Amino acid sequence: QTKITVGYTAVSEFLPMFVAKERGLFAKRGLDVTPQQLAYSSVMPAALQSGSVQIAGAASPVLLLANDNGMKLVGVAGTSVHQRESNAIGLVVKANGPIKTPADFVGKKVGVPGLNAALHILTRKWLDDRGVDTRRVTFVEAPFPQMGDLLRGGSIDAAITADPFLGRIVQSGVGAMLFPVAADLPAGFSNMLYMTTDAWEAKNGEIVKNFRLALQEAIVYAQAHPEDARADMGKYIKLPPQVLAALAVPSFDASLKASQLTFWADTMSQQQMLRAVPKLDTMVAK
Amino acid sequence: MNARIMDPAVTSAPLIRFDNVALDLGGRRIINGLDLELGRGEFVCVVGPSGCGKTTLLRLLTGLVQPTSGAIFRENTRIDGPARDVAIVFQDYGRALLPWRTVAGNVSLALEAAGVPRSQRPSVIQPLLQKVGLAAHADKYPAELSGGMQQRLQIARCLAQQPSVLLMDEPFGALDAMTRQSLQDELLDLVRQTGTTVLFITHDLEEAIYLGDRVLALRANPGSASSLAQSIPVDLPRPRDQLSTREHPEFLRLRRYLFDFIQEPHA
Amino acid sequence: MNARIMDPAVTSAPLIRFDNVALDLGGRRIINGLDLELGRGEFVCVVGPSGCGKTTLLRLLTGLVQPTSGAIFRENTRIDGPARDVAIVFQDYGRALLPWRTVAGNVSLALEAAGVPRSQRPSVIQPLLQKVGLAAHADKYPAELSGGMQQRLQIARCLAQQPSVLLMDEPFGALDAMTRQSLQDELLDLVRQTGTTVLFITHDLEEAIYLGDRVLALRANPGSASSLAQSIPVDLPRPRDQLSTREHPEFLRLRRYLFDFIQEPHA
Amino acid sequence: MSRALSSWRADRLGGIAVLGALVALWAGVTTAGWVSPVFLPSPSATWTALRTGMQDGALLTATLATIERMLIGWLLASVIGIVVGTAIGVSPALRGWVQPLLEFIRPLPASAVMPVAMALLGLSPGMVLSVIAFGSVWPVMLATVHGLSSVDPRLKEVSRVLGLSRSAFIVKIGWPHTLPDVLTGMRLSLTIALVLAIVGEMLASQEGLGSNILSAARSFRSPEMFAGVVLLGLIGCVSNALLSVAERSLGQRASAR
Amino acid sequence: MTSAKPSAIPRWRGILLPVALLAFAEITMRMADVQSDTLARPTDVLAALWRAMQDGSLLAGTAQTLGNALAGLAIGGGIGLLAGLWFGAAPRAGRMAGLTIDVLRPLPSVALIPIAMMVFGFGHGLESSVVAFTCIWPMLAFAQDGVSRVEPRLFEVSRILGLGTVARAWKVILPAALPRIFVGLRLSMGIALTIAVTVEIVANPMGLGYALAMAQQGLDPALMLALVLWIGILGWGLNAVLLAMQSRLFAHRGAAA
Ligand SMILES: Nc1ncnc2c1ncn2[C@@H]1O[C@H](COP(=O)(O)OP(=O)(O)OP(=O)(O)O)[C@@H](O)[C@H]1O
Ligand SMILES: Nc1ncnc2c1ncn2[C@@H]1O[C@H](COP(=O)(O)OP(=O)(O)OP(=O)(O)O)[C@@H](O)[C@H]1O
Ligand SMILES: [Mg+2]
Ligand SMILES: [Mg+2]
Repeated sequence: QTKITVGYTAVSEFLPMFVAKERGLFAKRGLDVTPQQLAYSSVMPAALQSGSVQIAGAASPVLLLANDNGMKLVGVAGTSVHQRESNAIGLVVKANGPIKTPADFVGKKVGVPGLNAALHILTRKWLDDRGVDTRRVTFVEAPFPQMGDLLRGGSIDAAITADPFLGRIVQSGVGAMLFPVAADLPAGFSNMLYMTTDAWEAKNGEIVKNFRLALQEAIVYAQAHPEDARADMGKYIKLPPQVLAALAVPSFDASLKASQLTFWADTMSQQQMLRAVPKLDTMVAK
Repeated sequence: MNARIMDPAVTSAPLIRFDNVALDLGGRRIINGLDLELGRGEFVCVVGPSGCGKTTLLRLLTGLVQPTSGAIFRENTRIDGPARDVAIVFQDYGRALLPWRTVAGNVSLALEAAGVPRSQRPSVIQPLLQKVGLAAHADKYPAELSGGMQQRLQIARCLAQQPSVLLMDEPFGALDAMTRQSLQDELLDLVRQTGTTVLFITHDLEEAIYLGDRVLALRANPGSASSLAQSIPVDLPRPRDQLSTREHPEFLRLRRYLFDFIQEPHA
Repeated sequence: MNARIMDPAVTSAPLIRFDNVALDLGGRRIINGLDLELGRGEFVCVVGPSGCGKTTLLRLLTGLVQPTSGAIFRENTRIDGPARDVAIVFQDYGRALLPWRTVAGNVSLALEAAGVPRSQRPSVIQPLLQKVGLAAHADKYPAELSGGMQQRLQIARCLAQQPSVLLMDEPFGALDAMTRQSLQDELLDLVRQTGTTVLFITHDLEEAIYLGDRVLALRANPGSASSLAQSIPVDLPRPRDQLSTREHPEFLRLRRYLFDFIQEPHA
Repeated sequence: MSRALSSWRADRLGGIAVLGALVALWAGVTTAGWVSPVFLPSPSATWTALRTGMQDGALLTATLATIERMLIGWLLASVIGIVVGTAIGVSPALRGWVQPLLEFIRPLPASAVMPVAMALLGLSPGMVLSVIAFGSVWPVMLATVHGLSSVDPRLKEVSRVLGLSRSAFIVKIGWPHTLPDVLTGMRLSLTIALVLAIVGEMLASQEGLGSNILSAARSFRSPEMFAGVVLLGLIGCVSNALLSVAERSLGQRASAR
Repeated sequence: MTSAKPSAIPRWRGILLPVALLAFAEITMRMADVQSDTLARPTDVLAALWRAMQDGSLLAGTAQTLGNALAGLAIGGGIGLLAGLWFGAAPRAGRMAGLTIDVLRPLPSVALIPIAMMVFGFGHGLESSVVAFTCIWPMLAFAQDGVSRVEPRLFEVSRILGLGTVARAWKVILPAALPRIFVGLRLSMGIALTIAVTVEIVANPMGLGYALAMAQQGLDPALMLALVLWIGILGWGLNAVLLAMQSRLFAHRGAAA
């Protein structure tokens, strides 16, 4: 049994890992995986570098940003790819507030869960596509759970949020989901992925392959037994039961292809977040 | 000698009265069964062995400490805290000065407390400093003064209070003979002019006799006896004079008497 | 009188030599042109008006302050800092004690500095406290002592240093006549037994004569003159005695002489 | 006098030498590659980032905004700290009432208080200021309380004997004695205010160095982040130097103890 | 003489104010019927605290957080204390180091945490090193200040007695500066707890801070606030321990300046 620790954050993207762990699919392949929940995915690169975790689950832009700044990370497996029909994310605006059209965002404050993180990039992209000058929109870092209170108090005018918080905000009447952003973005890009350092990957190619295989098997299992899978997730993500039950589950895909990152590479380059043209091929493990 | 305390001339209007006062400190009896009266304008000197409770007696009079039993009255009202017209020269002069104020500033403190307007203060401070010989050092800080200068500074501040009762705890202890004599005479002058009542602690028996109307001798470890071992009236004419008074036969007699008195043990 | 300093008996092996020492403090000349020699085992008393620089002189000898010009030698090596066998009794006794240590603990500090093993310390401390009359107060803290008791505690600590040079700045200033006399005699005993060299500041002229082999009179505001106004040898027999010595004609002569000397201005 | 002056200058040079040694150490660590440049950039990379940032002006604006926030929060904290500290210091009764509450809220981390503060006050600049004041008030307050309690008992007696009123005691004896303590407290508060100003900016996304540092950190742009950190050091250093000047002119008298 | 010591004040008085505040919060929240992911009613908070106590998670988290905070305090406080004593006793060294200290002091933990994580990974090392770094400064400032305000006569006494450097520091300087060092210690203690929790919230998956972040992300504001409350109680308790130590140590300091 090879012991590895995998960092994750509290989102349903990691459901296959929980299933693989609980159903013994890792153990079957000689992997003793310890999932380690972290509050913020921004510490994942440092955690990888220090060896505190061997594999880290984080949003795809983290991989590109780290590589762009000289830290060699490679993606080892995917979680899910974007689907246009998903309504797991959305831009909510203050109910009866000033924002009615994309143009209204100018001069307003928009809460994002992490600056320069995936949802921030997507929001900017979405606004860009609608001809809004994003430099005149203020983005504010606000943790998901606080977005509702901040909207209510008027500290922010809109927020990009995800389930289960999206549902809670809409259902409490504080905000209204005016823009289901997901539908307006191209399908097929990688949402979050599992990554590791290239040094570790080079030495542990076998483990990486087994890890991916186990996830793939877990995805098949989860499709067959959705209730069991949800129960497995409940052990790793602590949420009130009714919230857990209502949590939307994305469509999973453990195989990770460089092409799934092209959208990010283009968007981030466009937003001048990257200094060099990313070499996507080197960022994905074979 | 105790009869003197009962002397009707003094008791008729005692300014201050100790009524069977006792005080414990650190679980030990320091002052015991003290009955004492001070007349208005009287100059009383206190002598006694080191650690016998002289300082403690003075602190009782200021109201800074309260007796364990008995009571102290001033004009028939019980003393329960400091009054602005009771001034005290502390024995540890160095600690009683404000280190961040100059010589003049330290004297000024007393005037500020009494609400003397700023414009009038220099005209009070200057002569006082002159009197104690610090006029040339008005802008120095206490840390730049010698021990005797600090002591004189404290005296100046007390005089600035214009007290009607002046309590002095070895006020001239750190002064040379010359300075001491001139300050003794200054003090006598002041008392004569203002009618201040003075309680004056000293280890110098001659000084006690030279200055006082009466000399109190305290005993250490009073046990069940009274702390007051003796009260010796000084019947020397006033105004006193450094030369003639000190050669006065009564002076010499008292000196001998006191010296013999403190030589014998008073357990 | 200055001839005495040149007396070959003393100069042959002076322990301490001041060589044209001057010191400025706060931009003023405090000590000027001081030439002085102290013989081994000599007991020298210093008198002078308040603020004339006596304490400063002592501090120069400890090496705590360095002269502005000139130099001070001890056995022909320049004094450039404190030495463990030079003890000083500070004038402001209250400040020189560690408030967080008991009476015994304060004395112990000197022994700890000298590396005396813990087990042997009580046997040194106890007799010392006895000597200064604090044996019954060994467990008190300085804040619980009277002024005179603090002063005696400081003396005990200095003696615990077993100094070969003892510098004392009005060490008995806060003591009553009795305690003072007994400590004077203790001191003379100690000096006779150990051959300690003593520089002793006092305002009590009789004390200076009673104790000293020589009395130095300092002048205030020396200007261009030397700080040393007079050096008066005391030719009284030893061992001295409180009764007979004080009645010795030479004692009375010196007393008169000194008294007259300090009366006249020495600008 | 001149000797003292030249030794002052020597110390100043020595101080710069010590700082230089630190920078050299930093350079050494990064060239030896002990720490990935993603987390610790080399001094030269930081310097480049600092220069570019300063040239386009954005960094300067952010710095000024942070300084302003820091100063206001710090002044707020100092005034509150001195006033409350004095009240507690001279009144045992008041101490009994409020000290336990203060001691309870003192160890609450800003990051734990912030969500509550945000819920109550929103993301306003006022919220950031109150968090700064909240976090940096303690050194001043504790120092004031301690300073007042350490006034020599003899001086308290002097004030009673002279008949000084309580307020006169505070102004004429309490504060002058406490001044050095309060200045030490204020010095600490200043840096805490600076750190909290940037934390507050990060959490409440007010414009300033904090947002710059955060967004650089989130993009793994360590040179830009450390450019911000260097600026913080500079602000800390300059403000402390100014405080020292004020202290020296104020404490000229007090130092004569 | 009769000035009230803290112990002379009835304990209940200090409790009254917090209880009143909590009752006020409860009533307003019931009346306004707030629905929030960050606020909760005091009664719910107390219930959550009780649950956490019973299932042992609170105890485990407390042990980890306190362990890290105290370890960091010991290391950082120790360094600060030694440096403070040194700089206080040798002002020239203090002036030389001053510049560097002023530059380092405002270094924010966001810059520090990734670097500490490189070196230590998750766990005690990461957290206590960041805590240690921040605890250095208050300790240093107050120790340095404490030493520079020691009665100069006592320095002279120790020189005259010929005490060695260590003995001088241990027997004279340290005890004399102790009251001020305690102020630094109490401040550092609060800061240690604050930083430990912050590091746990942001990066280190252990202890109360991690539990707090998890409760927040797990949409359990009652538990989150319960943890905040508990951290406050911890800090209050630690401070009470320090105060008790202080009053025992300084019982005889009647004359100490
Ligand atoms: N705070 C205290 N706690 C316990 N004992 C004390 C305290 N203050 C004074 N004493 C004791 O009270 C006694 C009298 O002290 P006091 O200062 O009155 O003496 P004194 O007559 O002024 O002596 P001296 O001439 O030496 O100044 C001493 O034995 C001293 O030990
Ligand atoms: N730190 C200082 N700065 C400036 N002047 C000082 C300083 N210390 C002492 N002086 C001055 O030096 C002179 C001598 O002081 P010193 O303490 O030696 O006097 P002294 O002879 O011991 O007097 P006393 O008998 O009153 O103790 C005084 O005039 C004093 O003002
Ligand atoms: Mg006394
Ligand atoms: Mg002197």
